[in-house]
Amino acid sequence: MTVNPRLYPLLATIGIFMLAYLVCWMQFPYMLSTRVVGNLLTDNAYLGIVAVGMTLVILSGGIDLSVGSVIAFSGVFIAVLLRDTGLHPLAAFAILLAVTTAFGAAMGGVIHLLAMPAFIVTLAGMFLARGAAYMLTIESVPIVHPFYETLKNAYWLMPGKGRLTLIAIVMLLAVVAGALIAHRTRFGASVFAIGGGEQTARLMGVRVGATTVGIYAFSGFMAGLSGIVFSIYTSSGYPLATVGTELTAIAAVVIGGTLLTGGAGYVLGTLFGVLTMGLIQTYIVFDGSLSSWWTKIVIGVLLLLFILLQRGLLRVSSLRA
Amino acid sequence: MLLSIRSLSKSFPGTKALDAVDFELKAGEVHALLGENGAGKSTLIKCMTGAYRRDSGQILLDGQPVSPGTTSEAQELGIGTVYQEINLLPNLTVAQNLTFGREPRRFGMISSRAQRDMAREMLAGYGLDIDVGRDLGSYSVAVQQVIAIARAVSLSGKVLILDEPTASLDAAEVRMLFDILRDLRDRGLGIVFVSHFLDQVFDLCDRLTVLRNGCKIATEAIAETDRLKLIKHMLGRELDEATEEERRKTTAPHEERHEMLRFDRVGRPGTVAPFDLTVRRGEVIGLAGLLGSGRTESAELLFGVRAAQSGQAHDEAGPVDFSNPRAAIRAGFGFAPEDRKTDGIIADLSVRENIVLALQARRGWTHPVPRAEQNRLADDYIARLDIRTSDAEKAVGDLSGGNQQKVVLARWLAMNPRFLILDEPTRGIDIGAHAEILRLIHQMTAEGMALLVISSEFDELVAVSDRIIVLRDRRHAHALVGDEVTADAIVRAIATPDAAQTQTRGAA
Amino acid sequence: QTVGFSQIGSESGWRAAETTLTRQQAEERGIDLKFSDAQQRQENQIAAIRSFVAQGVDAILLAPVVATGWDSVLEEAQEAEIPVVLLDRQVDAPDDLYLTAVGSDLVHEGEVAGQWLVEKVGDRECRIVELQGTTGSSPAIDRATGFRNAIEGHDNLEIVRSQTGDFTRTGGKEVMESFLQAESGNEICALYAHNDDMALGAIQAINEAGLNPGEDILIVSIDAVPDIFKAMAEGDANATVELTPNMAGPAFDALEAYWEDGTMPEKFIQTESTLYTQDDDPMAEYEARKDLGY
Amino acid sequence: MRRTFTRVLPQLLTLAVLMALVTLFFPQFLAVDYQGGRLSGPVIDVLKRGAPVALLAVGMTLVIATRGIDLSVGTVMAITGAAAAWAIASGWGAGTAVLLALAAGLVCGLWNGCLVAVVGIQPIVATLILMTSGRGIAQLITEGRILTFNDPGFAWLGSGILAGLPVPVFIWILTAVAVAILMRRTALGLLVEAIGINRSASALAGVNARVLLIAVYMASGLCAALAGIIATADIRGADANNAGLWLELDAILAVVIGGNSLLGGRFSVAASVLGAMIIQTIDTGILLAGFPSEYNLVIKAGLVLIILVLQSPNLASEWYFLRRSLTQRREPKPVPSRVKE
Ligand SMILES: Nc1ncnc2c1ncn2[C@@H]1O[C@H](COP(=O)(O)OP(=O)(O)OP(=O)(O)O)[C@@H](O)[C@H]1O
Ligand SMILES: Nc1ncnc2c1ncn2[C@@H]1O[C@H](COP(=O)(O)OP(=O)(O)OP(=O)(O)O)[C@@H](O)[C@H]1O
Ligand SMILES: [Mg+2]
Ligand SMILES: [Mg+2]
Repeated sequence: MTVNPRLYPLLATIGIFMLAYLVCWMQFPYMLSTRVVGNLLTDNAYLGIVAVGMTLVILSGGIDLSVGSVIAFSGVFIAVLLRDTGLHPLAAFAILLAVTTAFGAAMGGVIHLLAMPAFIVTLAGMFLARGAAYMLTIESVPIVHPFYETLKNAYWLMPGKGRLTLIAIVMLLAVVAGALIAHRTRFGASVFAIGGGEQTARLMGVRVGATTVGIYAFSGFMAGLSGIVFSIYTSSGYPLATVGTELTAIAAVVIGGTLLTGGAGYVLGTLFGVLTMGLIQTYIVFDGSLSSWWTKIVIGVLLLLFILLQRGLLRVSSLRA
Repeated sequence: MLLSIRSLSKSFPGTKALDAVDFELKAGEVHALLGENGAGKSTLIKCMTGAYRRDSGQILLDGQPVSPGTTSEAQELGIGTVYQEINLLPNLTVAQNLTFGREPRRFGMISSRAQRDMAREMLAGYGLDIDVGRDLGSYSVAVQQVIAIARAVSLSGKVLILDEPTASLDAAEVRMLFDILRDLRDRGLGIVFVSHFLDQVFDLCDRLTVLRNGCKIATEAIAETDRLKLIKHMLGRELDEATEEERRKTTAPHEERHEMLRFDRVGRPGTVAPFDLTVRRGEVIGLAGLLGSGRTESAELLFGVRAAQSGQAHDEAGPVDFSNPRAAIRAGFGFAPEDRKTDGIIADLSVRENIVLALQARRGWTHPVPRAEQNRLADDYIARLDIRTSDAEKAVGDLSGGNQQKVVLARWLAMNPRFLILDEPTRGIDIGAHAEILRLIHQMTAEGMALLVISSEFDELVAVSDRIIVLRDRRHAHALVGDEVTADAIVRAIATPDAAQTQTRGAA
Repeated sequence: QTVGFSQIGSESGWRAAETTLTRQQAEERGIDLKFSDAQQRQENQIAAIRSFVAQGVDAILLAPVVATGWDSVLEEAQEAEIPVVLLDRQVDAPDDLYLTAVGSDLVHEGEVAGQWLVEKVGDRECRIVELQGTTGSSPAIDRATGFRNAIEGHDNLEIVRSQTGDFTRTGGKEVMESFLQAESGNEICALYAHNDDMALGAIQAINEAGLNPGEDILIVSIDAVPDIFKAMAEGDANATVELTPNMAGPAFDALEAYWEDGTMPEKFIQTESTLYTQDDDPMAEYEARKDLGY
Repeated sequence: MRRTFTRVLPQLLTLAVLMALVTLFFPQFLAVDYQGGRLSGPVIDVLKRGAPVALLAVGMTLVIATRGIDLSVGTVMAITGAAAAWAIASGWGAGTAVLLALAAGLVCGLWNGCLVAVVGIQPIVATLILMTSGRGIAQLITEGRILTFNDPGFAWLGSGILAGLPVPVFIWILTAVAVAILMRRTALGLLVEAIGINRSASALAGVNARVLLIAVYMASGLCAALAGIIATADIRGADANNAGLWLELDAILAVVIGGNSLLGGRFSVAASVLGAMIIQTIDTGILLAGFPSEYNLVIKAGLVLIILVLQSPNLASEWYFLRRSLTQRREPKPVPSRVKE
């Protein structure tokens, strides 16, 4: 059976991740413990969720720079809401998700109606969301609620003491949901179509406006969900949290094999992109000898290495085909 | 009346593209929409199908006023369309393109197996044997064109609109398409057909409407019109077709011409098998072959777009470097590519800037072409090639398809190359401009320029070429010289394969 | 012994000095230090601590980027019986989750600075401008609070303008320039900066505006980095409150005692917030500090 | 000249309105006084403080014209500043320090350009790599501390006075004028626009797209180096951690406020530097108006958004059709014909 060339970038991503894990494992045998695997999933849960939203945005040829700020805003919003009102966290979640989804939809609307580049609209969105977080509070607000305790302590103890936490499971579910939406619905098909060429998509009958609004609303929803997960992860809301997360998410999506120009990619690839970013972090912590500045340099170099490897693999496979 | 359009108008900044146009389409007819480049055919189609917002006018479908605001609304009304430039999405699979908007679903989710089945069903009858799970972009222009037609056909409950569907198809495919169209017509569909090939119009259509400068000139039954009358409608004047006959007689036999360039064993594995080519001053070499036979790729090798992995070139002065386009240009080559949208025009730049671009690139950035010189060149070629534009500062992307093609030609003529490669130079060009371009070819060769022309129209090739090379399966299989240069000979050369080899079409 | 150290990042010279001193201390005591730079991100710190736990280190040093949100990860460390020592900033978690916290009291620092100013100006009217740290960061919030506590009840002191300079020199300079425009320089009597870097930037701005920092405008700030002593020696700055970068020394002391026989240290080991003024031989202080990696 | 003026008219108007707005909140905004051989006043501050973003915007304009983006400029400022400070600290003198910084900027640009043009990595990702790791390189040079120096010559570049005005003002204006002339008096502008709109067609027409792309990123690196020199000279120290932090976003905003399309093609350097001044006016205005600092971001975001919306070409047509559809019956919506593929 021959492999469809469409799958090459995805396979390359997964292959490189496996290879990288192997290299890490040979250096630190402990890397293969369920504990490390569980940590990898839990620690990157919020990133994975937001990256799924980002994948759809990038598939449509857009970009969403606001997500990092939206995560911070979400945490602050929930924390303040729980502190100042007697709402149940679930109600707070519902309100928050409505707010962030509407925020995303509004950005999508501006992008479409005013034909403004997504980069700029979401950049303004990034300032706005963080500014809104500041206006709610400038301090970090702890979340104390019995329900949060339950959420925090919900995990499945894997053999070997690793924990598969609730938020990790939420992340995996988000990936599955994202994959189904992107690859198995008409909405997803429209997203790919817009990424392939907006004008063409329009002529093929895509409702570009509605789809654009939907895409950014989805990203806003995912950022809100990621904010919830992050607030569970840290039991607090902090307006300065997750600065620059949008760039990490974009990098993860790109490493996951999605083209930044839009129209080609897989949500599953994004999961591996996120895990790769997490692996780089873990490796650096395990190593523990890098100074602050070398940490930055090494992260950059590893990022470049992954991208080059991926391109190399793709070139080789396209030559063979 | 199935579809009637009353007094439809549309202006763009600086142009009145449609001026109170009426148009009527009956059920069960094929109606040709004709006109010069820039006459407004594509604009009319786009206004009809909701891709453009019209300024004024009425559209009636089955007597009911309709106003499709988006193309998807038009599709829901039963109007299927193949647009001229933009067809399908190269990043989606063939199946996704074909079923787009009507994907079969199970439990709300698209079932990709059912989708592929549906796609294969839609393609049945078009003689394409391709893997519908592959990206559309991996197939040739012709295959994509057939897929676009198949999609539009299946979308057209009542009306099917085809804007130059045959521009990149070869004769066999055109025949097959026509069979399908006749069948649809007999089933009561109304079909709008745009083409610059008048033979096809007379072969297929029942009635025709001619547009000129955005105005409707005439609607007539095919039976009541003839070629000359039609051309007169389109151009507003008679066309002088005599020149073509003249030429072959006036030029010297090609052996006596001065040899200018010699390519030895140029080739690239997986692209085109190594071939030799001798180019003489003032001669026209035609490249013939079926779609996918490697004509474009041969041209790309000669111009360095794809680096040749073997072979070299010589002229009197010694070896010639053609390893990349810039080197080839320095060596005096020129290349007007096949896909003008992605490889030819710079859409947002003006006509003037597009024309001087290559010249400027060769002179280097430190030696800007003076503005007066730029204006002179632009005005000169706008006049010589009859480029229809409001002025030289209009963005090329806003010109009609045929006029964009002329701008690309003008760019290379302005370079005055010694060896110019034209890949499908007359694709999408109207009959007046077609004659104009052939005349230009003659004029250029008379001044000593050598040409390599690729065309799917054998008659056109025969008309211009001194020599024709026939390609088959990515090999230069045959050369026809002198009296052998006839359309029949080409067809025969293509059809008699070297025993073992069989023709494959479609996926390369 | 292996100790994991989760540092916030390297956003300032002070932080770099803290890192340098921690490494030095570890080396002197023969401790294997695993260092992790979190690039200002709490999530990276949490991930790092979990990695330390997974690797089974003997103790963890944590300089928390923010006060909240550490409960669950600290619980995880506790379950693995790894003692955690907090450095220089407090957290908002039950104090049985960590061994001890070494640090200064940020509010107190602000108070020391404020008290100095109150004494210095006496009964004179004094219009104060304030250069705040990064909006939302705990030093910015606490140092602002402390300073306000100290000047409360002294009606002759008034904070007339307050704006963030993001803890940076450029920020300090730019914001000070706008203060000087907005309040017409001569009417400003004192500047309170949440860190020395901003004060140093502001000093340049004051100089360039043709005024005399240290005389026309009194300058008090916090941290005691080497450069501010140089400025004091030149008479450009008036006072600074020390925040020692040597948090690791007391932390390792506590850890070693704990490893040895399980001695539980105090829950909060407070470092001193010493006030330095121009009278404290600033040049000598500068020489003493300049090689600490600030 | 006429054409440039009509091109930048929207930006000039925006700037004027904005200045009027700031004057409402801070009446002395337009006051300028002259004493001790130098002009001073909020407007002069805007001109001076806007220098780094204006310089970055000049380079960024070229990069964006080729359909790219350069996220690394803020980091390059840090690297070049660190290099200059290091050179001075090692006793090499101001001249060498400036040359070293410029060279470092060029090298950074070359690196970005090669990743984009030769390796073929998408610009956002390619420059993201330098953006994250470059600050590490800068810290490596300064070893994490603020590397201070005392060289009056070098400091003059940041805070000196020439003919009554701060030196950085001259640096950014001269750079912008030089680049604009270079682009428009030679064919560079046309070639850069061509590769930005359609790279493959330009390459087929013989434009050396690869070299041009690299050159454009190098120009951006050079501009960032100038900005880095100014920032470093201004505080007489290289702050590797904070120099130029997030300034790339301001620079991109400036280019877009200048009416340049992020999709590449037509560009105007003059409009971009006006965009930078608009942003600086907002920043300075916020500082002068004296709002609490937690409002800074919201105010800035709000103003930027309003400016962009008002400048959006679609707004006019939307208005037109909205008004028409209120009077007439509903008509199909326009296809923005601007959006080309
Ligand atoms: N988006 C646009 N903006 C401005 N002018 C346009 C635009 N699209 C088309 N035009 C102009 O409208 C006129 C009609 O163009 P149209 O594409 O309809 O011609 P056509 O008959 O299809 O020609 P061809 O045979 O070359 O395809 C031309 O003069 C063209 O320049
Ligand atoms: N290695 C390949 N893999 C996939 N498709 C290929 C490959 N090589 C060529 N093709 C496709 O085959 C097509 C035919 O090649 P080429 O364009 O040279 O033929 P042509 O005779 O000029 O036909 P056309 O008239 O369609 O241009 C190419 O356009 C390309 O889409
Ligand atoms: Mg047309
Ligand atoms: Mg071809």
